[in-house]
Amino acid sequence: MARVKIVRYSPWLVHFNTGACNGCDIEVLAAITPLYDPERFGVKLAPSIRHGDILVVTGGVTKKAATRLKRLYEQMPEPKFVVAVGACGCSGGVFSGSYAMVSGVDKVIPVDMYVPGCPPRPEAILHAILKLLEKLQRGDAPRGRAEEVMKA
Amino acid sequence: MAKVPLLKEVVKLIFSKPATIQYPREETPVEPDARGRQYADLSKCIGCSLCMIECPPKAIRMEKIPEGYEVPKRNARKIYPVVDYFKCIYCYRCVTVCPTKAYVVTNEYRLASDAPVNSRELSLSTLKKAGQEPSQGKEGVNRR
Amino acid sequence: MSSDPLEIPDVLKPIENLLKGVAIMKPGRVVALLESSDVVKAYVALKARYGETGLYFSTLVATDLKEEGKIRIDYYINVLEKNQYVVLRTHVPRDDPRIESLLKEAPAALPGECEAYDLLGVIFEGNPHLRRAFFVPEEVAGKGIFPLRKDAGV
Amino acid sequence: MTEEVSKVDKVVEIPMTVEIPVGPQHPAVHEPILIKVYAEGEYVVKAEAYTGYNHRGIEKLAEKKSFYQDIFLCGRVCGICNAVHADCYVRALEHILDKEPPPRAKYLRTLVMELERLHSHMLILAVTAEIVGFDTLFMHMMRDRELIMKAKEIVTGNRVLADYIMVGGVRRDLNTEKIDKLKKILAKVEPRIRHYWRVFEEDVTLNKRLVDVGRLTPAQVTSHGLLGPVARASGIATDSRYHDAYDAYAEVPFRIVTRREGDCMARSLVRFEEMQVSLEICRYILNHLPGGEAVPDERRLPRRFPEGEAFTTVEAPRGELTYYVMSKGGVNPYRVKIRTPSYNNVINTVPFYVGHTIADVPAILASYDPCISCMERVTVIDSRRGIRRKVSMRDLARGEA
Repeated sequence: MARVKIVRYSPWLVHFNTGACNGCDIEVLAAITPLYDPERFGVKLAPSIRHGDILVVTGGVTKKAATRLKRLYEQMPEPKFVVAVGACGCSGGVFSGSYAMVSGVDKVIPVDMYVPGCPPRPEAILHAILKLLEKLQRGDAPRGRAEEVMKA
Repeated sequence: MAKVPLLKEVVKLIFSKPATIQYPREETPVEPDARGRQYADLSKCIGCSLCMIECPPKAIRMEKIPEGYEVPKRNARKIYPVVDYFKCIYCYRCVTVCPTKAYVVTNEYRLASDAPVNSRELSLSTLKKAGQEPSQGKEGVNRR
Repeated sequence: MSSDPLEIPDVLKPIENLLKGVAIMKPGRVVALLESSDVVKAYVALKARYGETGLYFSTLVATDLKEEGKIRIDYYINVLEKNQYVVLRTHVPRDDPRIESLLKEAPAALPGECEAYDLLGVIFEGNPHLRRAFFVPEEVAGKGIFPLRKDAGV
Repeated sequence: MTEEVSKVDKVVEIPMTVEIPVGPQHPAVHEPILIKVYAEGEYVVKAEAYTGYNHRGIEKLAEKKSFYQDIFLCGRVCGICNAVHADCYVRALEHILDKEPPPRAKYLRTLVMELERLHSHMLILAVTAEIVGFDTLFMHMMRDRELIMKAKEIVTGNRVLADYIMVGGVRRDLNTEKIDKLKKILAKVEPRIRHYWRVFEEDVTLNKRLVDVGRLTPAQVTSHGLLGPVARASGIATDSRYHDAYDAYAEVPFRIVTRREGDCMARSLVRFEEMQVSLEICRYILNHLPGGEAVPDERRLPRRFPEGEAFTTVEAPRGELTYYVMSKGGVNPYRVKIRTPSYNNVINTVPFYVGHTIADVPAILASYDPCISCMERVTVIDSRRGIRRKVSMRDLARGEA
């Protein structure tokens, strides 16, 4: 729990595209630019997955990307949080039902916050991150970890 | 030579205000007709299911209107569309194909949540419960 | 659709002797029907006439025509000099789709050919880069399914 | 071959998720792609591309959905050039239906596509700046790009995915109030673009990293089917807006921008000049918007389509985009084939990395305008020691790998 507290002050984001149309990617990119400036909340893009606290996944998960996503998630240090961005990330969106898709991110890894929208506005992404920070303030454990504890 | 435009820019930027919008303390300017969440106004809906058929990501499901609501006579089958906001791509195809223009459109974009959200509550709030006034008047509603 | 030689548009003059028929596709694309063995010859003839920088290979479209038992392959070539699109259209049998690769003459055909092999199973002879799972997930490719065939069931 | 490999001492894998709109079934437009580069010392000796991470099975999905649902599906092939995709597909449908949109709708479509070109070019130029290590310029350009996103929001109702084009017209109209707002935004954007243009032309860092890097000859361009700004920077005047004269391009004055140098810098400068042209087109449209109806009643459009086929092209920001749509009657298309420009531009240019330094690879790749938001990390394999490590594209570009 102590580590969750530390993350609260300065969560670093890692952005990962699992098969998005780039609409969400450019909005995530726009969300870190001066107009929205999430560094006010200590949020910044981490250079590597091993430095990251929050994994921002854009796009529905394709079958080829699913294994990569899982591997990335395992490489993240604890505690880890996942934000699924966009309709495709939340549920597969317009691509669900294709032979190449696994659909939503939550089919592969546990997700802590969903951001619907196609694509969500940068403000909506900020809103989601703020909501996640609020959750941390309350001391909620990340979903991924809770499940692991249950399994053990 | 090359330094000149950059130098000018630097001086200008030192004296200018920051470009950042102080969200969430300050609202970001959103167009009033930006495509945000939409839901069906059940006093107009006739339960024809056209929006469900046309929806590209199949985000709309038709559900039975629960007991205790005054359903308009035109809606003979007593069903209404529920939009799954996690699946919805906000293309507004449902809004434009609706034969009775029953959809209420808003520019609400703050939908982030950790559990599924849909339009059930919003749609049902447009109907009178037996003997009550309908609880209308959500934020930023503009009708088409 | 007609094979009347009088109707052959100017742009197809260099491959006049190879034509089996001419048609027009909307909006105003000239379609040249060819034997599958003549496609490379036709491309070479067009290139000889319009020059290396006078045309480029744009798109390769393969379509599964299940009812006719054929796979149709269209090569879209943009002739810059005439400002016109030429379509070289040919058919190969569906149960043994083989055609000579255009790769030597037009390196631009590489992604199109790889894609047509991966999604429809058309074999382009002479293209060393063909492999399954170029685009299709291994799970589907492993079962030998070509997703764009009408009976793929995916 | 074996001799060559034994000399290789460093293998660099770039799983950059470059977004190639690889088109086949089309993976999304921007596909994460893996380019493996084999290097000898600092120099690249061999390069290979691996794709498929973003293959979403769109062409198959399009056969399962109805003609109208596919308009929104096609818009989501690529988030950055979505209106262009939708326009290309919708025009194919209109050719099958023998329907002509009203002139006002044609102008509005053109306006949205030009706004899209503006924001796409600004994005890629900003990313180019970031990749060569000029972060400040990246931030400034992204800030001013927000103005254009605002303009798109005013016209279409969404910042990125327009969903604006419908068979027989567009889905929203402009009123005078909105036109005034748009004009103000364009007036604000223009001096900024000129400023950045000058920075690109004169800045020492950018010149050192971009001039004479990744040179392509006109013959290489045509034989490898390269499109858009990449082709035009090598002197090949290919532009679908001129070839096909679709929508309002037959009436709106514009010019094809070409340069002769064919290097990364030329591609960037072509993009700047095209932005200038786009601004002029936008202004012309706002001043000369024809009257009349533009929005069709979507409830009255025909549900069933006649038999037919159509092949349409459109000049996307990255080059010529083609759609082939075949209908056998009924409510679903029989075949939809999408060939996106990055598909050609990224896969076909892989051999041209040979001979450049590793640090140039990202800069060259960026100049082809793949979708960069996905270029994330690369793996460096030191084949002598057999160690793999992952580094970011930016570190690689700065020679820190």
